[in-house]
Amino acid sequence: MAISTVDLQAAAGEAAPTPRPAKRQKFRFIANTKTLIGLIILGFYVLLAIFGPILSPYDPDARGDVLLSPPTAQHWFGTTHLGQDIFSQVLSGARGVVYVGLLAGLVATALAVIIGVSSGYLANAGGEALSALSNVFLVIPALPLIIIVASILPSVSNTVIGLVIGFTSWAWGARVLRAQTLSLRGRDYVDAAKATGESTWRIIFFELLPNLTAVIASGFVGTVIFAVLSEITLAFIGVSDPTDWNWGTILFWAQSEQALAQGAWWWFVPAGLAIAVLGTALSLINFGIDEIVNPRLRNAGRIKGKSVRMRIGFTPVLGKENR
Amino acid sequence: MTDKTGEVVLEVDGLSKHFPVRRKGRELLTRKARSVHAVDDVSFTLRRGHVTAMVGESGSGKSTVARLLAQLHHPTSGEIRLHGKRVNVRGGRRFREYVRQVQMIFQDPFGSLNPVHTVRYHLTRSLRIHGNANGNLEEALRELLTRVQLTPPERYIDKFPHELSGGQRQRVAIARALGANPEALLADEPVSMLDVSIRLGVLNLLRDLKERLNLAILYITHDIASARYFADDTVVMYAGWMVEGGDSETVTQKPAHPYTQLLIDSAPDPDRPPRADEVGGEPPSLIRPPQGCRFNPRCPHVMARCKTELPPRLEIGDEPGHWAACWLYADDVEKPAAVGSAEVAG
Amino acid sequence: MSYLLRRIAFYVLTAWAAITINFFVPRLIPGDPVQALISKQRGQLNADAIHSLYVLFGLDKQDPLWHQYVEYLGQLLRGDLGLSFTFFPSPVSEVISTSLPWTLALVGVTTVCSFLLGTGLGVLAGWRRGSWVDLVLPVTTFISSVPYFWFGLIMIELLAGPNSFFPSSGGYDPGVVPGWDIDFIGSAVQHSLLPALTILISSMSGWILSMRNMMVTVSSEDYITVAHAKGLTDRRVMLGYAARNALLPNVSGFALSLGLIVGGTLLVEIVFSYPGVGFQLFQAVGAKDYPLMQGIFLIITLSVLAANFIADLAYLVLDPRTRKEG
Amino acid sequence: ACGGGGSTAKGNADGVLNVGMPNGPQTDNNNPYLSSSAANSLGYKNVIFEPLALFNKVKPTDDAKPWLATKWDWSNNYQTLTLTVRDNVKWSDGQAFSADDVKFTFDLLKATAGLNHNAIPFGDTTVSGSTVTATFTSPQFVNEYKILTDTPIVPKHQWSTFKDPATDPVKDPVGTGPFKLKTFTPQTVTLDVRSDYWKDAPKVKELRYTSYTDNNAQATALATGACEWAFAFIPNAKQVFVSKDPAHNQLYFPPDLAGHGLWFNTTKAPFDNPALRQAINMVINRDDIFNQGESGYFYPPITNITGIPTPAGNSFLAPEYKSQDVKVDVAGAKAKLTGAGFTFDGNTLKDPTGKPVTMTLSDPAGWSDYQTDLEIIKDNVSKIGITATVDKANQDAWTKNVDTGNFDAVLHWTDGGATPYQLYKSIMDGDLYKPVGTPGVNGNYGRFQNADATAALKAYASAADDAGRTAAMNKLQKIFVDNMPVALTSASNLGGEYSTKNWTGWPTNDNPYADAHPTLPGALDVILNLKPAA
Amino acid sequence: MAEPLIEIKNLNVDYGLGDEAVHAVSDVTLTLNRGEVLGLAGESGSGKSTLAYGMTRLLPPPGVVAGGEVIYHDPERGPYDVLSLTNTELREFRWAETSIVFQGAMNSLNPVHRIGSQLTDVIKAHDPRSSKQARAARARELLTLVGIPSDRMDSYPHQLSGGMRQRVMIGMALALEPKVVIMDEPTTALDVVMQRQILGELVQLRERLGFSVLFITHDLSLLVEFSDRIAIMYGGRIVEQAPAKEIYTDSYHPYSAGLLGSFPALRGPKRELTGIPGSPPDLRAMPTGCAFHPRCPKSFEPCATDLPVLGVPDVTGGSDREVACWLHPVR
Ligand SMILES: Nc1ncnc2c1ncn2[C@@H]1O[C@H](COP(=O)(O)OP(=O)(O)OP(=O)(O)O)[C@@H](O)[C@H]1O
Ligand SMILES: Nc1ncnc2c1ncn2[C@@H]1O[C@H](COP(=O)(O)OP(=O)(O)OP(=O)(O)O)[C@@H](O)[C@H]1O
Ligand SMILES: [Mg+2]
Ligand SMILES: [Mg+2]
Repeated sequence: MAISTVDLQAAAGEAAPTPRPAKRQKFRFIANTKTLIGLIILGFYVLLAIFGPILSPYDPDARGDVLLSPPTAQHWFGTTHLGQDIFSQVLSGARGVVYVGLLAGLVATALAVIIGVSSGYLANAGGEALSALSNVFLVIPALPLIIIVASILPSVSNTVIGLVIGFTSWAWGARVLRAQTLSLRGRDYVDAAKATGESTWRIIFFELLPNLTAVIASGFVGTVIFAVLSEITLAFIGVSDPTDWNWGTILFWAQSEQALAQGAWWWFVPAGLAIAVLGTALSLINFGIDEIVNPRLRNAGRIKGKSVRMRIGFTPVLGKENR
Repeated sequence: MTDKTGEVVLEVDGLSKHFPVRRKGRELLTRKARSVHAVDDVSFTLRRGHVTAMVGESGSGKSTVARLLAQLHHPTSGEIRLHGKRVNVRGGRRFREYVRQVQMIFQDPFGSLNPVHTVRYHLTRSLRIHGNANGNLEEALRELLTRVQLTPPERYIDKFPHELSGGQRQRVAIARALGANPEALLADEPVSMLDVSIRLGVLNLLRDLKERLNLAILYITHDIASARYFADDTVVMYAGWMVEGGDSETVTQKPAHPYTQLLIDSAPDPDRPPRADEVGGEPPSLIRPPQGCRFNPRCPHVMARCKTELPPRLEIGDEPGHWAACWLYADDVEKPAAVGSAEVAG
Repeated sequence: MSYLLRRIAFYVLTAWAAITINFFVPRLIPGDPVQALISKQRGQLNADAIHSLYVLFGLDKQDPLWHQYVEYLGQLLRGDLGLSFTFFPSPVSEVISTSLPWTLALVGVTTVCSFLLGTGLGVLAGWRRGSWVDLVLPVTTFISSVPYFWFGLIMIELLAGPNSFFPSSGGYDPGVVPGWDIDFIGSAVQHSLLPALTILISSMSGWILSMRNMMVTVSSEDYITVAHAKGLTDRRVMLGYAARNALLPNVSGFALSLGLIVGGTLLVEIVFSYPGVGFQLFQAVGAKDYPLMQGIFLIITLSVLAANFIADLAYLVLDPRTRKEG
Repeated sequence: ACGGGGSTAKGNADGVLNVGMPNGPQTDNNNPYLSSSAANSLGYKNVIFEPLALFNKVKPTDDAKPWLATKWDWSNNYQTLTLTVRDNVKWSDGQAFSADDVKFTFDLLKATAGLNHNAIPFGDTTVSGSTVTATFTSPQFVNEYKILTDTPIVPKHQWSTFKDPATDPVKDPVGTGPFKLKTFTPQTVTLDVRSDYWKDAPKVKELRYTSYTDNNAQATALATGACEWAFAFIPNAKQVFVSKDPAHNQLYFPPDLAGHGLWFNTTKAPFDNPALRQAINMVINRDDIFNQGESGYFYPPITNITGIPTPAGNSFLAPEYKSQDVKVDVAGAKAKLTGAGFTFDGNTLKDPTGKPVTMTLSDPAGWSDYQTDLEIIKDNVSKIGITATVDKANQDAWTKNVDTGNFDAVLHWTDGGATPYQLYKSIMDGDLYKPVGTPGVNGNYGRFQNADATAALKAYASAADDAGRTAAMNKLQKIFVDNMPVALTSASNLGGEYSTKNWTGWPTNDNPYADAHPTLPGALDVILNLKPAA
Repeated sequence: MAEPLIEIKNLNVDYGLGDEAVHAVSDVTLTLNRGEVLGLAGESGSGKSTLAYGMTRLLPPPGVVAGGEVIYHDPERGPYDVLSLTNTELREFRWAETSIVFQGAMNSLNPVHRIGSQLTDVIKAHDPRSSKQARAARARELLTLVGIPSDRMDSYPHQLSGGMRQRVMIGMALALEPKVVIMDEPTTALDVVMQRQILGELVQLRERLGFSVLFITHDLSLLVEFSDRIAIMYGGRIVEQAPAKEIYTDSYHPYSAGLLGSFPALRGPKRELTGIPGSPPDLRAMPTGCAFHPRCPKSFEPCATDLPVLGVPDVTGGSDREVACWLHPVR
């Protein structure tokens, strides 16, 4: 009201260099506390993976004099039947677990996405072939196959384990994605993209994929957990990188020495919990994915510290004092 | 450039599309597959620098025709010719080659924009794919948006579809099709959600493009008045059939087919006192379309023949090129030869 | 009709590919059943026994691999799965038929329960996004990220014991003779509680997670708003509209997991000494018991394919848009 | 299996003995000659089918107890066996046992290579009355145990009806033993005592064999008392098992004449150097291996320098080695090495060519006791400047590597028998030698080549008298000590875990009348000796 | 006669919260009388849909109702504010009292349910005791009402044409015979015959059942023909409202006049269409004063600075007209 001279042109919005309206907050999903916590935990694990071996107070292999001792000031997580320091083993073991888990998760998710979405979208023989491929992989029981593959290979490194897990566990995700793609491919916007002249792979990756992110995200979380569990299971039944520690190796030793029966809970518990916390972190991160995936879910937020819960179908009414 | 005006871009000949209907338990035994006869024996041409309007009943197969032309559906029979060459592509490079020349604006802007992409993405893609970004993408984007009166462009460029009103979405869809710089544009009710003033702007824009770039436009609409103003030719569809065609002014001012007459009569007009006699009747089922002329159950002028024989296209004679598929205009002496060949669907 | 035929051909082809892989892959493992047996016995089997074992297993004459393969396919067509090495000379079919019911009962019931529970919780978690129900997910993921053998062992340690209600291993009490009587069934149920709980808890969060994510995606669709506008009860909107549409990926997942039931849950069966197929398979892999491995792979293959087929059909029923038209 | 306390309480009152083995679910197969049968893997074949005579494996030099044979004689340099079979023995289906059954059994094994698991070279067998005369194509001194004790006699009247005895599961086993099959489930097999057994009726009225899926389940069952007798490796058994009921839970693990040790690849430098092998043998801490790896009970340590387990093998020891025990002697080892041209570069051992000595110790990951042992050895050899790494190989890959000689050093077992012959044979027999890279070795995994050793082994097996055998055995010991192809660390055992809560009369270290392994023939003797606890 | 049914008072609707919020509807005051058809027209993007969804609290996030009241005069329970209903009350209120046809009607059907079941479940939700047959019969009746052969009951939405889907939604809106029907561009995909037929049906029904309609459309001729009163929105505000005929013959607000000058006539000679120059206002950076002034051919001083309020203009004639324009100062 105070401004009396208004540039008509500017008001019409023709020439006015209006500031780029509310630039998209790319990282706004971090604002979600749950996601933040998840990211922090994951970051912590990644740090452990990088620095764990350096941080460990003892050589995880080194035998000590204190056999099977409960946690003490010297040995935070106690010792094994050979007097090895379990805390050091857990620290050193993080690398293998995180590396294998993420590697396998990425490989499997990538394969699942590529094969699943393509086989769902392509209505031709190629699609059928891909779908057959995923069926074949689906029927080959993963764990025995991993055991078998691992035993064929001359040496089993973490990379190999990760790849093997990744290459054997994508089929499930592919199948689910395929099914979901089948129902997406009839959407108008897919047709529209096609009619615009998008190439098939672009439609798959840029039109369909973002709409599948929810499925992919849960698939990824699932696969990483599955990969970590597989790795640990493998180590538990004796297939692991011989030069490296991972939590499965710890559990392997604990189990073969019957730690629980001996009352050596400290040998058994930390590794299991560490895995569980990793899984939880991933599922916490998943919460933030909603908002990346679905632009319509963004913005639900707070106004001056007071949180307003946006609910579809029940639009919030702000109290008059908010105006 | 201009000398190309009138050149046929797309030609449709005897196009039909039947959608199979799923049989349910009991019907599985009878083994007779049913289908929706969405489009039957449709023929017309799109010429450079011409706008062909397609009006008609809701559900009469207009969108299906557009989708067939865009190669998103594949015809049950009949053919589509682009520059005289028959096309039936299902994907790949040939398909992209085709869409470079033929673009489609979808009827439903709520469905045809990908909810996860911004306006910028949609438009950028269309520009990029067809190599129309030419250096300054930002500039091209701004220009596209300004063309469809989404101004200031900055305000819309980074929005997601759900943040736009219906009309705004429709304009994004138009802009997307324009970004490809096609030869033929299939516009399926492109302006139905725009207010009249913007609608006018957009139609003027299309007309301008048509004239400058020799665009061939198929303009599907329910707004017959706009067809009159904007289109050179108009065809009328009823229950999957083309029932009348001719230049727009004639079809709208001197409709020949009883359905067209009904259509024109029904158009809202504030100047005209509301009529008392509403023509009733229900649109026909496309699964079991009526025998003979599909309009016969509702037609005020129905004759015995209408119930058995399918009328061929008959010249009206008042204006060149004006025709209607109605026995009213049959010269009784010469029995149309086409009747025999037109299969009576049932 | 031709669609159905095409599908059948497709499945037959897939089955053949899977069977072929299942035939060759195990044979790539170095070693043979006899060596495996000797290693397993670690010296308790005299070196002299080796020859007799080769003769016994029919491994003394070296058929070319492709020959064995053709023979195997022929056997399969005749419905003969061969003789198991580990349980020589019991036919593979017999070995499997003693362990399959256990697995089917334990894993089958728990899979169904876990799917129902998980999906139900997922529906809630997705629907009430942003409320306290969000907590369900991290908590269940926490539990399910625990390796389930670990979880099982801890449960045995904590819950099972000499005087506990929960037995720590086996499928039924040693004294009980299997049969359809109350004693046996009671004992079988009692023995299945802990393993079932382990599987349930550790597999549920997957369902929750995927269901929740789909719910979140679906709940921003227009038709949900319309459903609200229609004044339908919250339950109806949640179940009939949102969940119904969000269910699709989970349904195919579920069908798949039904197919995997017969594969058993290896480690749970190992940890709880449960007499199921998973354990059998594990043993077979260790013992290079090709016929048994192949037999188990075969039933897994067939049931997964069947489940897949069901998943396809379920999708057709559940999602009209995926039906092929035109 | 080990359900609540119920089954434990029942134990004695009903005369039930609960036996367990950690062998996984079983199929209904009672063929005593198939190692895959339930009868074999749980061991109940021993109480159904009986041997001709029963040797005590714990004291291999003791005379055997006559069983189905009342007496036997070897002649023709152990190539002819003359037996007299017991009369008044009845098969469990009521038919009389006769010499024909013995002949039938021998002929069956001769004709069916698949069943002849001890590879006994049977010749012709004849019967006259209750006397059986069996011939063999080579001297059988070293196989006496296998023929007399490890050859269960089967009924002709039943087995001759089998189409293919080698693949017959013998669903309805008929034997001369004190028990007969009552019920079979994949998890538990129950046997009833026979009323018409030819010896005194056993006190145990019912035997219940439970198959646990693995050692852990087995250990739990033992600890809870659900299982009263088993053979399984229990880490820290003292705490996990014994301490649960110190008064009753017993470990009885007498050594056998078979060993476990670190096999060197004797063709591969620098392990082809006996001095290095001897030095390594000198630094291995067998006590740690016994106490940490083998939980202080499972595989008793081999202390004698000859690698012969004691006390079982005491009588075979050559006088010069009788009291030569290996002790950890780092200084001595170093001296030995430097004497042989090795050098020390600081803490690193270098071989005579100047290369640092490193070694990869490998064993399958699943064998946790071996793995622990390797960790200990790795630690031990570092004392003499050797850098070792432990490779937890996949079992199949490992088996293949051992088979083709592709390794530095592995922990592996040897064969065993009633004399140290089998042990030495499997280590040093040149006839078993296959060059590195050639698979199919059956012993001599270390690719040891020594003509003297091969000759001595032959001499032992075919010696005409004890003196000849003693000479050959002493020679073998000397060759072994001088070459140390395997650093033997532990003896095999014949033991078991048992509980005296309900049953007493078990063999003990003080009264080692039999071995205590539920699946070995001695089990029969043990079961017949059990009495209800007071 | 003019008995108010819904009174919207100073309704404000925003997208987003705090400073980033877009004020899509500002200070709208509008009354829907019992039994009348109120047409709402206006610029595309001017907030018509937002107003309709805002007053029924159906805005998708991040939409929020930032203030105002929506008083519903319930014939039985007396007036109450829809904006302060609890969720349960709101659910009961919906469809039974106010039904709504969404703008994207073609998209607002659930793709996995047959249209028949989508029709019946709303009946079931509000009248759980009705029999299944009765519901099916009602659904069939509704489909016929909107000109869809009842053999399409078992079709899935994707098997219907755009117009058919719209008609299904219209039919659904009438299912419970509500007091208010809000229709947001319900006939964009309908041919004029069908449109006329359905609207005719609607008008008849309205006369019989006495409900009111809030009709949003861009088709002014349609509005003039079918509605009693028309309100014109521009930039989030109502700029004019008047009886239908009057606005057509004599509109006060220059924007309304511009609109009327833009639509093509079907009959008679083709006339020159003028359109409205300039472009729609930016809701984030609204011009001061009258939002239309930058495009207004008649703008003068106060327009640029002072916001004209909606009120009965100071001219002779009916007092049932309101306009927000400095040309027609409020009486
Ligand atoms: N989520 C959102 N965030 C920001 N702005 C939004 C959002 N949704 C809608 N808008 C803006 O609010 C304004 C009003 O939208 P609305 O849908 O009410 O328009 P309308 O009058 O119905 O237009 P149309 O006739 O084109 O449907 C539009 O300018 C639109 O850009
Ligand atoms: N996938 C399909 N399966 C079955 N029937 C279909 C399918 N798509 C369209 N139809 C049917 O085809 C007919 C023509 O539909 P189309 O969408 O072309 O109509 P339209 O002329 O565009 O109508 P509107 O003006 O209402 O959009 C309709 O009856 C419709 O139900
Ligand atoms: Mg259409
Ligand atoms: Mg709108």
